[in-house]
Amino acid sequence: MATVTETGKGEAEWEVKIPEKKLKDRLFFENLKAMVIDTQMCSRCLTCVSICPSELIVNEEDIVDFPNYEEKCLDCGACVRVCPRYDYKPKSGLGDYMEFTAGKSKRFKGQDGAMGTEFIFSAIDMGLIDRGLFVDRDEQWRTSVFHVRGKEQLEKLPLGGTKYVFADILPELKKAVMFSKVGVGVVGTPCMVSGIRKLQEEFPVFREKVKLVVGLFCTENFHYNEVSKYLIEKGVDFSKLIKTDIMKGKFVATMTDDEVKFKVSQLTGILPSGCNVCTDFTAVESDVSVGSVGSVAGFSTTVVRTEAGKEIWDYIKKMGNAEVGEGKVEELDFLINHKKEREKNIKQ
Amino acid sequence: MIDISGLIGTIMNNPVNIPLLYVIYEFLLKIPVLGGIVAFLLDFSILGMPVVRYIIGFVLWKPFFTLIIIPGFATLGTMLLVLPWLERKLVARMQWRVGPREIEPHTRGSIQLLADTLRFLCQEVIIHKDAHKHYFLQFPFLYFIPVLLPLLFINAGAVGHPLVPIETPYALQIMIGLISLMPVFIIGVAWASNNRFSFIGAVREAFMYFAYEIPFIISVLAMIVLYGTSNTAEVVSGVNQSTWLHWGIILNPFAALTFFIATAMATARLPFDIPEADQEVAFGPFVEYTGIVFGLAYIMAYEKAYVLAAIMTMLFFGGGSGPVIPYLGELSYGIWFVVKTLIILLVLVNLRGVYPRYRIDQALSIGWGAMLTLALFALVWSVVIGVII
Amino acid sequence: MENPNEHIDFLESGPLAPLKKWSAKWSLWPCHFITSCCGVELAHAFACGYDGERLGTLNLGISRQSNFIIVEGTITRKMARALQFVYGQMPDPKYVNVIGACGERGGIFWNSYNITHPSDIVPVDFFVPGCPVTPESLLRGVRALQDKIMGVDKKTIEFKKVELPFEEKLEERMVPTSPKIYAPTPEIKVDVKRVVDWDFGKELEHTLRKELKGLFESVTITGKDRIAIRTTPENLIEVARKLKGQMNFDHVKSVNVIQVPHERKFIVEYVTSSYGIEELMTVLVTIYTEIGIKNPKIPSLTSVWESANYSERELHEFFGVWFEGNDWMGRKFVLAPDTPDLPLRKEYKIPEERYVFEKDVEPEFMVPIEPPKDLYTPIWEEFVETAPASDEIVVPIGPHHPGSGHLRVTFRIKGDRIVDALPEPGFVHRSMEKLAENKLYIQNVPLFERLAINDPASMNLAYVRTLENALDVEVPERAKYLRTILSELSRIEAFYYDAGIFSLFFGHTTGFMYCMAIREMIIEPLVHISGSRSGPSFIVPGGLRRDISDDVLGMIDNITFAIHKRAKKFESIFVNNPVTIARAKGVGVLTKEDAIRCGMVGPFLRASGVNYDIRKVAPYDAYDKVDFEVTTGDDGDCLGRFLGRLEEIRESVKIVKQGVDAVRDIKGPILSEDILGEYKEASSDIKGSFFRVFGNLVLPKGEWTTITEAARGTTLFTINSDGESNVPYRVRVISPSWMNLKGFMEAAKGERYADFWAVYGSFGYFPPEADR
Amino acid sequence: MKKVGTPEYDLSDKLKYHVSALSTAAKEMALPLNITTHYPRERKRQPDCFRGYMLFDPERCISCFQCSFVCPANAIWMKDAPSGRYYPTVDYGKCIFCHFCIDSCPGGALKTTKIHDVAYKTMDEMFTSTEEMIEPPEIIREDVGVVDYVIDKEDLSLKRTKEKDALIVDVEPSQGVPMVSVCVDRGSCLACKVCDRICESGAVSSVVEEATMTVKMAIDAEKCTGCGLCVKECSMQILRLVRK
Repeated sequence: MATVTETGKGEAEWEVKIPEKKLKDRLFFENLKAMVIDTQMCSRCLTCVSICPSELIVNEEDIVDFPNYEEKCLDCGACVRVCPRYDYKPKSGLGDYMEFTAGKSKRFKGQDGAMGTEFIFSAIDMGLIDRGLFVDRDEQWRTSVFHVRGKEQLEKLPLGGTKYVFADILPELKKAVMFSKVGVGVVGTPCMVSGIRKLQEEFPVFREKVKLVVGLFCTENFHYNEVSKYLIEKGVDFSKLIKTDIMKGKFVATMTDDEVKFKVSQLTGILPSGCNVCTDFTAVESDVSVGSVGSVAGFSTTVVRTEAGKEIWDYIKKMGNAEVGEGKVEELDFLINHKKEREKNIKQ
Repeated sequence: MIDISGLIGTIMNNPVNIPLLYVIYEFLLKIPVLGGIVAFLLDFSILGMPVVRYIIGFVLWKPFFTLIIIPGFATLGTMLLVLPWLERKLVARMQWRVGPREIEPHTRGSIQLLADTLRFLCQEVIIHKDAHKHYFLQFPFLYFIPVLLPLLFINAGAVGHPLVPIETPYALQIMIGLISLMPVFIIGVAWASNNRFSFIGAVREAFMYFAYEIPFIISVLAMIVLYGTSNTAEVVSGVNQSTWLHWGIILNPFAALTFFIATAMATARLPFDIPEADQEVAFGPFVEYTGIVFGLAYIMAYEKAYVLAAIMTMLFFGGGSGPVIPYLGELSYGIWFVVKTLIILLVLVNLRGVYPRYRIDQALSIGWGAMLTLALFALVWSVVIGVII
Repeated sequence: MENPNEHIDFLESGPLAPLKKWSAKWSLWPCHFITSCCGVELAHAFACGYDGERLGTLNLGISRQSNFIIVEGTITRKMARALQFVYGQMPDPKYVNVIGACGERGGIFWNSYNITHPSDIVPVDFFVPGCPVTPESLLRGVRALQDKIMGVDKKTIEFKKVELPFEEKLEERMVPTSPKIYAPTPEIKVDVKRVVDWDFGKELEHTLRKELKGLFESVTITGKDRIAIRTTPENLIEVARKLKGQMNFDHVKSVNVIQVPHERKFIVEYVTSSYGIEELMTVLVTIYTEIGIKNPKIPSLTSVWESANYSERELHEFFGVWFEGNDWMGRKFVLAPDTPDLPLRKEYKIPEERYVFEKDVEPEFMVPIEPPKDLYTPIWEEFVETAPASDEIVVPIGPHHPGSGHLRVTFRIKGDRIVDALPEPGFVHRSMEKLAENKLYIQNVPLFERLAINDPASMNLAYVRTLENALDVEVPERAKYLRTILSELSRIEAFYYDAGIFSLFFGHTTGFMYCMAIREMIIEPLVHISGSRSGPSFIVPGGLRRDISDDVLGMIDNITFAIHKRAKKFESIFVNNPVTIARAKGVGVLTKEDAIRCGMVGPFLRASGVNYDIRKVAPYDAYDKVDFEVTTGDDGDCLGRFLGRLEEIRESVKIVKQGVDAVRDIKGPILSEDILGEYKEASSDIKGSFFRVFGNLVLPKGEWTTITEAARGTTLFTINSDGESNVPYRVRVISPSWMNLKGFMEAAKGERYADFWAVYGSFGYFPPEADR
Repeated sequence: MKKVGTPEYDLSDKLKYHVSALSTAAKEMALPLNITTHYPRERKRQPDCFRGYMLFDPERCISCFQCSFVCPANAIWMKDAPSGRYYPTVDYGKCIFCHFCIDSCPGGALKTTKIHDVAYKTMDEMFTSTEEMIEPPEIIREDVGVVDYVIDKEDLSLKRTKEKDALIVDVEPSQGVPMVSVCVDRGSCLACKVCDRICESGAVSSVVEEATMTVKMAIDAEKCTGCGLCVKECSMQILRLVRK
């Protein structure tokens, strides 16, 4: 139907503040490129891609790129405004939390407790949000983003579980926000969480619409091309692959008939540069952090941090959607410290 | 030795009597210069023979005149040019439209058929690879024989003034025999085409043939019985009367009806165009024919209709009888004959606008049932009427 | 090289050349090669309204004897073979005119996967624009060709170029993007629960739960008269048996497959209803189940409901879903051999629209690069091979046959009896369902109207009602009546077209002409209303495009009286003609049981004795306010079906009369305010605000099914919306002719060969409508 | 419910109907109810709302692209004129004459004519550029008369007049509803200036002040034609159309 609001609402003149350019007389994208991408700081959270009104993309080598930016860049500065690494303030530790616990969803089956999924769907059930963003994978474990509105959508999907591969969640976030009438819930890695917070800081639309951000415990993440090549070398058959995990310093790829194990340190060669400077393991800025470390097998460690997260966690408990377990804070220490060590990699 | 003078004598002594020609001749003689030329031409002679007079005489020689002019080829030709056009115009009129026109708006498109014929003539003739090549081409031409030969026996004259090329006591029998041959060639045509639809069409033609042929023959037989002769020259004057009250249709309407329906069946006009039903078997036997060969087949149906309508005029409508038009002499009979034939033809072809098509089994049951009964009744009726008269 | 035409060169350049040209000019005999909906206008051009025969063009049945093809619109991949074949059969010199936008750059079907360009297949002399073309432009094409034959080179239209205003050069502007919005990974829900005031529904839901205990996963009321049952593939057939046996759901109205690739599943649904029990007549029960996208197999319900048979075959081709138990799996039914595989899957993309002219960028058209090699899609081999053994012959009819239209039926004939008839639809399959997924909701209005161009308003209404149903729009009173009038006029139009074709199949051209004359009379007010003869696209969601003046209403009123004079003539010359009666009476009998078994719809169902008319059962628009009677018959033969429809024409005239009387007293808007929103000025004429009002329609999430009584019967539209995109996710159209095909073939079996055309005509089978 | 049975005919009925069919035919042959329009020599008069070829008035065009967007056959493509504005072109090889475009045109720049009887030799000719749509084209006309259908309560009859029908209709172009674009959420503005760059009437302005690093955005309600392109293209969807 006709897209018309009531007469009189809205304004004809307004001002927008744009950030300072560190490199004067250059386009904002050139700034971003010089300060973040070329300095290997980029975490590939894709917040910039999400907000760009023009054609900022992720290129074939999994690097943020803007082909033909001389002509196409509108020089609005949005990318610089939202980039969490442009003015990098590294966060680390366990962060503030309201409750440290563990859970196991009764409705969903995941690698561990499937609590990320549970949080999103409980929020949908509560009417807090009308969609969540999930990561789907195809047979080759290539990722794609999935907007979920109801749990029937997931029935025939191999969702859930850790992928250790970058997913382009945030570029879809703007779409989801624009389509959403109520709110959006997102599951993402710590860098994405930072990006979303930055978006929310800058733009009221995101503040209004993004109601739930579930952070995942993250040690590192890999580019699909590199990691898949490496895994194939190691003898992993993607068509049989069931799950991947990092346990006790070892990368474990479980297949239907086989298991491939090797030391994580072997992967340092292909570790993306952005992760090298990332110190956040527990997604400090999220509403709820979820991860496998810190609880018994089959359960997900759940760190409830904000009011919104608490509300949903209470709802989950009330409805009995999940078994409540016990979280052990001390088990996280090793990895938290391990990531904190990366602070030294930051060259300012 | 051929007796040339005797032959010439025979020819010159048997002319068609048209007084108008003498009137014209005398009128021409009165015009100063032209009269001289005409007189000179008529008197012009080689080796003592007035050639021009002989030529005129030959043309007016009755057997020749009847074969070539009325009711022969010239009439047939005109009929063939006019009839399809008239059919199209009249059916169009019945259907609230106009019919062919823009080709020559002033004459209401009367030369439409000329254009169609020329187009067929100039078109490629395709002999498809599955056809029996020789028969495929020969049969349509052989088809001419049974269609054209009956012309020799048609009498366009009236009581005492026969206008017939060949007078023979077996004229009607020969004509029926020839007409009965036609379906054979149609079936031949269909067989040579080697096509599913022409096959079905041929089967239908064969079935129809038997269904209409017997009532047809019996109805003619009834008239022969009634008139007591089968000589076409005498048939029209069979009961020796010339008023319309003694036309065959009054004396034996049952035979007339049978004959008319049989004509519709034989010429495959609606409601009996079953062998050629274009919606069902796509022109049946003629489905594979192209260009002028199809044109021939298309024209042939009208020739057949002309022959049958002529027989009908002779048998049931008093042939050429009618009031004598002054100055035209014997030609007036011929004109009456043509007019009657044309009216019958028009009724026949315009049935297309009135009736849908019967199914083959229904047509057969009409043929073997109603028509046969009617024909037999007509035969009995003829005997009764004949006895009374 | 030797000139093969040496001996006929005198015709090309000699003294006889002008004669040849002249004769060809005035004797262009088009062969009866009906390819799509423009055939309706072709009929008008050669009927009494315009009478193309005046120009010497006589429509002839057979390619061998004609020299001119008028390609009437869409040439699908299947039809392309026939076109090439027919053109090859014709003797030289031969000419081709293409009429209708579909035959040129594709028209509204330009990005369809199944159409080709006739100009790639045969040399074309003239293109005539229009969709459908008017008879006048068709004749203009013939005139232009006549001029061309005579060597006159004249353009039929001469444009004057005018310089565009140039004040100042604007700086380079951005170009807008497509207005279409596709939701990312949409949620497709078949059973969105809705609260409706429907007591019987609750009762029925309860009964269903009881009857199907243990077999279903959920039973949901999805709207008034709509219930969805979710079950598993294993239980599907048992649920169907129970529904049929215990609950008397005796036919399938629609079979549908929805592919949700991002959710890795197919949703397979059967929409069933009942002709047997009066309360259930309006109720549509959807049984659906979900199957994985890999190796999709599901038991066929043909054994329970035979009416699902052809739809299952079709969906098998479209989606690759394997219906176990249907004997046609793995074969082609609707599509041509060279149509892309599984075209309705979402992975198969059709070209996107372009909005900005770019030089040197040829738009991508989906046409086969080479003309097809094999001329026909093969007939089922067993069908042919076993024929000689039982002394039968195989006769294929169509798609180019003077009495076939664009359908191919292969007969096995023993003696003169049809033993078996194998239909082959799809010669006009223009892939409407796929195209609809790529057009805005409003753009689909003209698309679906082209289902049956001789019954446009009904098709238009059927689609628009689905949108209104979903958007919950109440149509203003005046518009309701006007829509009823339009739909009834369209019904009369369609029935007279069918009656004309019926008489033509009996070789009765006069009957055909009389019908076309009456149609011409009815088309006249339609032109005055909408400006288009047979593609009005006049009914839009919420009402009509503009108001109808009193003059036109008066004209319609006059027609309701004037129609009788000519109708009476038609009756005495064709309907009561003893030959017609002999041909049609007792032929092609479809008993009540057979009709229900085959899922017949519309007048053809009623002729077999089922009292089912959606206008009465579930009235829409103003049908509950007008007085009319449903026409049924007991005989179920060709004559019964024909006379029944003639009786319905009388009822329709009655409705139109009442409608005109009523609408004169009702003043007010003709467009609903619900849909107009801010643009209230447009309530009597949408001019100026059309796109603003309708451009961004978004249907609420869920599945929307409506049934509408079009002229030839129930038209079912199922639209699946994700609630976010402004294009439908999936549209399923079940047109009446498609549902009637099964019964049509059943009725033809056992009859004589010549009776096939009586049966064909009596079913009013319109291939463009069936093939979609 | 009405039952329609197939009648039983006996011989007398059959004869009666034979006679009635034949007599109807004879009657029609004598006094036909002819309704034929002799097309090339005369035309049928079409109503003013007839959907035919379209004419275009560049003065009224606001380059809103709506005609192109709404075209179900995608026959209308916008082409940039020398002035940089975008004007519609029509491909009559695709056009289905639904005239959704004319109904959509908010400025009334497109209007219909009664021209429809046209034939082309090639498909390329069918593409009609903007320049060709401004002045009425000339078509071959062989008509000397015009036919009106007169429908009264008795029958349809034809009224023939010796005159040339005017093919160009003069209808009042629609004014449309005057709209203007406004911003409803200034905080979410990216200052990407897409609205400025897409606006052809120059109503949207964006001024970058380097000193304070602010962008001043403004929509001039006077200049704004309400084409709605900025609303459609705004990536943050913060613009709306409201009544002027």
